[in-house]
Amino acid sequence: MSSSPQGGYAVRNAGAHWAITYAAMASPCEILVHCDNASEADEMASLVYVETMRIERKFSRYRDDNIVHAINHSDGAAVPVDEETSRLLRYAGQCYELSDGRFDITSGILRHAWTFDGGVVTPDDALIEALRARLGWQRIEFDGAAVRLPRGMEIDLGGVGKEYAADRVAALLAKTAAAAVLVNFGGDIRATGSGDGRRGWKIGIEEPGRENVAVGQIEIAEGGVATSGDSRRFCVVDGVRLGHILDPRTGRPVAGAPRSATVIADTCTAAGFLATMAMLHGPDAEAFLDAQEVVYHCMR
Amino acid sequence: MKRPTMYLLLLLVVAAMAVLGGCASLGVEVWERDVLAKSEMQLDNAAVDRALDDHIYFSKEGSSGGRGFGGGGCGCN
Amino acid sequence: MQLGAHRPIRTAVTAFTATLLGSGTVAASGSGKIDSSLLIYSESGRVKVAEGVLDLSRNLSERRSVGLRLTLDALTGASPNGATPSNHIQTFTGPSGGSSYVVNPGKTPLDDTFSDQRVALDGSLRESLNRITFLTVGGHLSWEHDYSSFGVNSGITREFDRRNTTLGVSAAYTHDIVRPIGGAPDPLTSMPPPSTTGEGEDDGGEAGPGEGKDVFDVVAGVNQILGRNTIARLDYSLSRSSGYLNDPYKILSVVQDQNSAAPGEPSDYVYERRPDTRNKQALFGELRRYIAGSTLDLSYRYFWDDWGITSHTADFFLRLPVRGDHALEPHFRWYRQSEADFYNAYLVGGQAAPNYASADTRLAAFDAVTYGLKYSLPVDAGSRLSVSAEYYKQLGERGPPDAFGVLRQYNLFPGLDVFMVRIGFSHEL
Amino acid sequence: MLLFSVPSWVTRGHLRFLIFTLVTLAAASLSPRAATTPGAIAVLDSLTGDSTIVRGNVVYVDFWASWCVPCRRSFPWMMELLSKYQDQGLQIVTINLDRDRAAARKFLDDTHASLPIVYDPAGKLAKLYDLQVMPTSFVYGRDGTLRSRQEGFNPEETGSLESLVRSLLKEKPTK
Repeated sequence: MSSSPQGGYAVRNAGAHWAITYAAMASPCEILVHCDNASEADEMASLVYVETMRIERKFSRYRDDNIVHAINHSDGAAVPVDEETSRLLRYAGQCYELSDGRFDITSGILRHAWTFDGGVVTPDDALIEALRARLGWQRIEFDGAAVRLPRGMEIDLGGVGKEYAADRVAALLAKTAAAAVLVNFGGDIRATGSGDGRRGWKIGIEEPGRENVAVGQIEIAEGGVATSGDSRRFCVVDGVRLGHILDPRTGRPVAGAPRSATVIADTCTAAGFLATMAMLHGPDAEAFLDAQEVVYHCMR
Repeated sequence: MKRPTMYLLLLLVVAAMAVLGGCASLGVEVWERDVLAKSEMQLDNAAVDRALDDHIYFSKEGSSGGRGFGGGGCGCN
Repeated sequence: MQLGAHRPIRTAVTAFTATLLGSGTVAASGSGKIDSSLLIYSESGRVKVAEGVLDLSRNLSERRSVGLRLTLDALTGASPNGATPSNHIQTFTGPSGGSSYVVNPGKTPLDDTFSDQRVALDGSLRESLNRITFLTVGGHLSWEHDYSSFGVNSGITREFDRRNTTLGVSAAYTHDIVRPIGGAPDPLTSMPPPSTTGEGEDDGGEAGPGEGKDVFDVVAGVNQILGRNTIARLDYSLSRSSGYLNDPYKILSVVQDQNSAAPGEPSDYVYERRPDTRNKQALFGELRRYIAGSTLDLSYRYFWDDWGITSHTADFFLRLPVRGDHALEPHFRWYRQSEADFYNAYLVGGQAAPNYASADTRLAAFDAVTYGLKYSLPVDAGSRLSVSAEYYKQLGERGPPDAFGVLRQYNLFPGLDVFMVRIGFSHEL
Repeated sequence: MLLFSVPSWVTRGHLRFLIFTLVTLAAASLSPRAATTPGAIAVLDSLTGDSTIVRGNVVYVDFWASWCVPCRRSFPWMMELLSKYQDQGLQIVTINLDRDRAAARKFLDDTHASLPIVYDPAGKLAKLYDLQVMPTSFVYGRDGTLRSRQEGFNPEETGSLESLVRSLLKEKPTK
């Protein structure tokens, strides 16, 4: 997660709506709003830009001045957390339980054992085992007010942060403006406010590897869309192509997963979790999503 | 002053006893508090306004006070 | 409910994300409230007050909440000093003794040397002992340059009969210290004439050690739900004050008698004297009813004390919903009080001096009315803004029936016309 | 009140009044709780029209209304509870007591709730269950007997309620 150092946002009129664009959380961010004039759009732009940057600063793993850094460098000591961080950690714990340990915000350290640049790799089993001994949400002590990580462990909220930011920004705009809003943070999407009989937003789905070529289209009025999977990030082990989704229970990439899974749910955060869960189910991704009775799109 | 005071006290006590004695027709069930749960039906909903009023009238009139505590509400928790 | 090999987790995910995002009103569980208000108070030709209130309440846990209220006000302008109008120019000594002010013929004597700032802090802690019993303890502090006050209070309420009835008692103790400018004057002695004041302090100008006043209050009351749309309450309160109860800045004119050369013209001014105890009691009844979207509130207070004052206060509020969540609230208040036993618009020279005497119009008989209109609207989720305007007017007797001479020419009740504007903002945390 | 010594000016009448109030407050705290209603589950059974929901399962019955703030806070927790234990045989039935059905729907939209609902706008079930507080919930064991009556919703007490549900789920289903 990093933003352009100079920062800033752009606002332009895009026909029926206004488009606010900026770069944040390593993604292009675009927000479409229905409003009357440029000054109103600009007001909203500064609001959402500030909120996005706030969330990025607060939860980025790449900074040394935030709560995530404090927790990861606490050296075994308990770190008191604010209410928002507490809610995120609680949510992360619930996801861990719900996924039977597949979704784990402590699994980020496995990146030391894998490189997903499309090359052929030979897994370092000893390193994987050593890293696996240093992860596991169940080993974290968290009582809602403070969190204590055993030495050597790390948390990474990157798997939740972008979707959370999209939902937060959409909620912020829904509070200030009644008009319809579409928030798109690099493919993590949240739409609000057009549930009043107005037509929904049309969202194109890109084919992995071919940006700007839509292979499908979905329409949502209210809800979230998120995609898990990145066609450019994979490795080849014993001639098998493995995507970058790591299963913390094995320390290895999930075999047989789709190249990407796109899920529509009530919120972007829920969609993101279900999409990631689908990927973690490997060959059963579609069966898992069928059981959730959600609209989805998996690419293989 | 002493006599009327005693009668008024007695009146209040009798009123309180009548209420406590279970005048079953008074009052509503806890699930019938939809209206009473509204903020404008809370007797202390304009506490700051009343405090300002009290301060004004206290400094301009010979009598003051008399208003007690809030109550009623939604019957929740 | 099992479908195939995969457990449906969507319900749970929806619930978890709803909690995470605080969506809906799940997070709006009432963790606290901010209430703020600004009052501009303006008497025509006299006192002007600006008063701000900031009130914070916060739930610390399921059972405990705290409240903190800060009040700031600033007062400037003139106030009647209690003396009667005259056909001649009157000169009075200012409270500090080092200054004087002049009142033109025929005018109600006003002391325009007033200017004061007040800071008050109130704190309270409310704890539920169980679901239906609540204990409150609180404290109060306030400072002015010539007056300070501190107090403690505690109360308990308990609900009965399926929570239809709430009974409560509370008690408060307040200790006030008055440090009049120039010291507390000796009651019923003459105001020092302005001519004797030199550069230094005169004998009354020394700041005294401060006079104390203790107030003990008890309130007992019952709240009763009368129906699905109606709630009522009845409170009885008892208040006992003792100590320095005089207003050190109020005087009485001692006028020349009917047979003198200038009947009714002042020959002297003396400081007022009130009893050093006061027992006040009040019965307060209130009825609030919800009628098809509107809320009607009627209340009545009967007040009596051992100074001989009885009063009736009737308040009427009607909250009318306007489109959206806006509301319009007309207000009407009517007030009538009788005079204190020792109220005298003036004293007559040569007659036996009474034990107690005050010409403070707050102790006179008068009627008062208030008309008000308030408009409130939501400005954001959980926030409301309100603006109100009120007009308050006091109407009293011109003078006692036995007024004579020059006193008959003038209205001895100074009257009061006040215009108030209030802006309020409240926000649910 | 007892923090203060009684000053001499307090007349006997005042004292009598205060003592009366305090004694009444104390006496009321000693009165016994109303007994819970037997057989109510059968009524619920017939109302939901689906006896399979109730029989052999642990049933959590929750009375709520849209205007009740603690009820709002209880919904996410109930949904979490259901998602954790429904495959072990937990059923949750919520009974809505709103007069205004639209207000209830808005509440459900706001909380994203998807729990079974019985509408009881006239409060017949609430009367039968002798509700004293909103919300109130009842937990029935697999044998259909009432095991717990929970008055109000307090997030601090959800842990013990969850362990109760867990222990009831471990009981043997009876036919």
